[in-house]
Amino acid sequence: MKLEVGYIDITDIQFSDKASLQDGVLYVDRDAITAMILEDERIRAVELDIAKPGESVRITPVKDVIEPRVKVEGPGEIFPGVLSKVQTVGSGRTHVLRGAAVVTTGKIVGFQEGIIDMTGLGAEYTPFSKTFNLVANFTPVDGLTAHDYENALRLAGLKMAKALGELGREVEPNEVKTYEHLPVMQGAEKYPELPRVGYVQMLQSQGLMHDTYVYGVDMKQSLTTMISPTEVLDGAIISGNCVSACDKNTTYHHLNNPVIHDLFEAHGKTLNFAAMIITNENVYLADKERSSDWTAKLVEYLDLDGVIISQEGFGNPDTDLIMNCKKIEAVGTRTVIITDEYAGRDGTSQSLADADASADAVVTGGNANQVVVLPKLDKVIGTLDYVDKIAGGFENNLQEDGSIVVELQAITGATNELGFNRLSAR
Amino acid sequence: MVKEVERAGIPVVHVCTVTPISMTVGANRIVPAVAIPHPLGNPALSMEEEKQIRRKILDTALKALSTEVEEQTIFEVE
Amino acid sequence: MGKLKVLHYINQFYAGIGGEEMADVAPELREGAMGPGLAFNSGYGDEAEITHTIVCGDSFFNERLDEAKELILDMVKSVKPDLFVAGPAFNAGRYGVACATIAYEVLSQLGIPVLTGMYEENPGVDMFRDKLYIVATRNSAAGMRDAVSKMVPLSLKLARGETIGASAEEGYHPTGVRVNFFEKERGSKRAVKMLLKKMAGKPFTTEFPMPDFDRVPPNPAVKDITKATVALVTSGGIVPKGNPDRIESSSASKYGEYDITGVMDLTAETYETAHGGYDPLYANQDADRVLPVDILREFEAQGKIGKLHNKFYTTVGNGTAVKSSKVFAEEFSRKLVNDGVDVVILTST
Amino acid sequence: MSLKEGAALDKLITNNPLAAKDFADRCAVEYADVSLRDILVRVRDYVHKGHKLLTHPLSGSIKPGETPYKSILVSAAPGQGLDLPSLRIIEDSIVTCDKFPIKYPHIPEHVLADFQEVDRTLIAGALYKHSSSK
Repeated sequence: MKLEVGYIDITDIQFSDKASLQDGVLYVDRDAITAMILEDERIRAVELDIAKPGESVRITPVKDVIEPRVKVEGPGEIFPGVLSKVQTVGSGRTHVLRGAAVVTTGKIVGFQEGIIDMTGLGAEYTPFSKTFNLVANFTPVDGLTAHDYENALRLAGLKMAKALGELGREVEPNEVKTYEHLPVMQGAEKYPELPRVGYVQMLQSQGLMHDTYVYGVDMKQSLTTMISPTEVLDGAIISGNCVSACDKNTTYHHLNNPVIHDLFEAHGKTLNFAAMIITNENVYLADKERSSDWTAKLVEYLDLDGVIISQEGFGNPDTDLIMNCKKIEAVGTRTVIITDEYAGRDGTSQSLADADASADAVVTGGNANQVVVLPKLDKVIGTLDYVDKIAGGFENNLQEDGSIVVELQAITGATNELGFNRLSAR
Repeated sequence: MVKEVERAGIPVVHVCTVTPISMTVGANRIVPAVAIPHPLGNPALSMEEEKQIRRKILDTALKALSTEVEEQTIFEVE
Repeated sequence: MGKLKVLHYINQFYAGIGGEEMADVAPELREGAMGPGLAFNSGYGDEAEITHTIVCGDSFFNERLDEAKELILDMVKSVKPDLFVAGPAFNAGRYGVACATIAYEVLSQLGIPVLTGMYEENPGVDMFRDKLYIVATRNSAAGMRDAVSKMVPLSLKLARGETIGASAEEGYHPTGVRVNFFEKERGSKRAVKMLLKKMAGKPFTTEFPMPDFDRVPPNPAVKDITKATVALVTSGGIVPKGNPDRIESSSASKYGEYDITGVMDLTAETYETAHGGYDPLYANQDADRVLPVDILREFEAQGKIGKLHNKFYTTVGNGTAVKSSKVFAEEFSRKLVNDGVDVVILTST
Repeated sequence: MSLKEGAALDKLITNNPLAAKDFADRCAVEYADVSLRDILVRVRDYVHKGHKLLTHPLSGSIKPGETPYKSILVSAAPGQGLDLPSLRIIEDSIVTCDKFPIKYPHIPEHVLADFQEVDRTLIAGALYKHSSSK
């Protein structure tokens, strides 16, 4: 599978009467986007806003972040099985509005999380302080269940990203990269000297607000399976995960999965990026055993020399991570795992909820319990009502001077377990 | 903990319910116990029967301490 | 603010007195810097200055520990430095242990900021890494310049009470306290590089070491158990009824030491468990189910063992918790050795 | 999806009234109005007696100390001896739980209802998928 990705660099975002993309400036037709969102009768109102890097703006509670993309050539459309029919994506050409993002916010349940600060200390920890964000703050119709609302909000964000992406269809990209994922035998023949490397991505899949969808399928219903990394770049995996802001993968993270990117970068030079495997993180322990058995089976079957395993979320996925690592090492394949830590505010507690001697190569996204003080910012998009109630907030953590005291776990993407950031710990 | 005692030069036997954990923590002489809430007893039995179990476990422990071992060894209670 | 006043600790070798044959020299306080201290002073520039140096033979320190500690602490008190620097000791085992031991004494007794440095395999590292900052050095004095270049800035930060970054940034041996910092490359990139090294069988450094899985070789068997003094130790939290020392139910900050002279049997009226890690009902009914004093008294009377040691030690260790009571165990193990205990029966739930 | 005739029902240890009500016909519900940590401790005691843990005690990414609710499934009857994976997981979960202080001593009613619902769905996913097979 061969995918050309054309990156169009976005340098500003503005509201305008007419939607367009010119010279890197993304002009958003606010009324048209609003009307599109309100077609979903579950949504009563939506407020659109813009947040740019460096502005004194705080967005919270963040549900998802999505990068605008459009399928220019090749089968299928962006976000297959969700916004369009099920058809295999991952080949042809896709355009990306690099540097732009759609951010969705709104009260789904009475406790919620996810802070994006566009400036100050908090901005250093979230990647979305560096993107030009179109922010949508939703209000549902009365009496909508949490399930329905989560679903409505998820689809609305994807639709917005698709609509913005569409503006880049005819634009000449600033950079074009080609990603090619070869069939197993061809890859082996082409790179006989290089180690065969795979990527095992663990996807959060536990229930309401904890789900991930692959071509529209709820991942907890699936066995461990394979996917081409180029499919992921076309939106085959989307996030329905709203909990544990620091280490959940937003849809933006999936679209820009850094493990995929860095393996492609090394592909053909120091390694052969031979396969990508996706597995789930279910509540039932039998599922965990079954899924990790299956992961190790596929790794062995594909004759991989090494794999990178990435995790998503807090607590019980540590068990999936260790099971995957242990079983894959047991079939003779070398592993590196990417995780984050909950080592307590003073950094002295046991970091992971599980451990095994075979997990001897660990990359960490940092200690999510680290406390940070975020300054008062001039503008809040969304509401601070939940800052007290978000993961990592403390009761009465709004200080008199308007600053807030939170743990890193409250900040969207801060300790990402795909290795998206430079943050680490020792 | 068992490793620190061993390191101090005293032969030590670990009477432990979960022998794999005992292996993990590095005990060299291991005797399996009955159950976590009552490693050297069994409340389902009479007092005298319980003591008999305890004697057997401790006999095994003494035997373990009197036996040369090269590597981590589990001494099953007879 | 004037220059910070630094006191430097070195051994007989680095003081130019002599090698192993001179390792018995007693601690001595000298004015000014000498040996490696000169390199430190040029590194410190206008910020700080080694005004005094303590020289002590490695044998003297390690063999006459209490005396050495007392003499040296008195010297430190007389100098009143802002900072105490020991070594670096590289891979010299007894020097490393001395540096770390005396640095820890100065820190804990006098509250003066301290720093030492040594090679990762120096036993001083494992003994003290969780108690003070120890800069990672190469394994020989050829690494002096590198060691000094790390120790100078870190020691200044410590003396000024500044925030200390992560071990990977500052160059100290990881202390077990996790500290966040920004790496040069993102995590995925680091993962790819680590995997390439691991697949090629080259050395790599994990960013999060899994809990300690090291091993200690077994001690020889006891020659004659019927003559042996047997001590009981338990991680099952057995304490005298009422838990007089208030041992916490988990992650306890202390261990219990209890005299069982004359105690023939543990009963519901006299003993209980402080352990929060299991259903306490059965141990509270009869603590012999966890700490078998009754049967060992029987064995003692029958001559199956020499005698039951008159003290037992108790902790609330959790079977699976990796952060265990290593420090407690080191301490009571020393007591057991000093009390002439021949063998230990350690019971766990 | 029918339950096997006469088969003993798995135990649901919970402090979530919503889950206790909803799953009463599918499991042997042991409801208690206790803390989340106390639920973990009760489950641990079952595991120590030989019951097998069926769902992960740290289900969900909402941290202990935030949500007050927890529902955990354990096997109906004790098995042959101790199940080691269950033991490791429950004991590590308690250690993890203790790292998180209780953040909100006073939670408004509507938020409690949301926490109950999320906990309920975490178990529902497991129950409805597995009750027809073993």
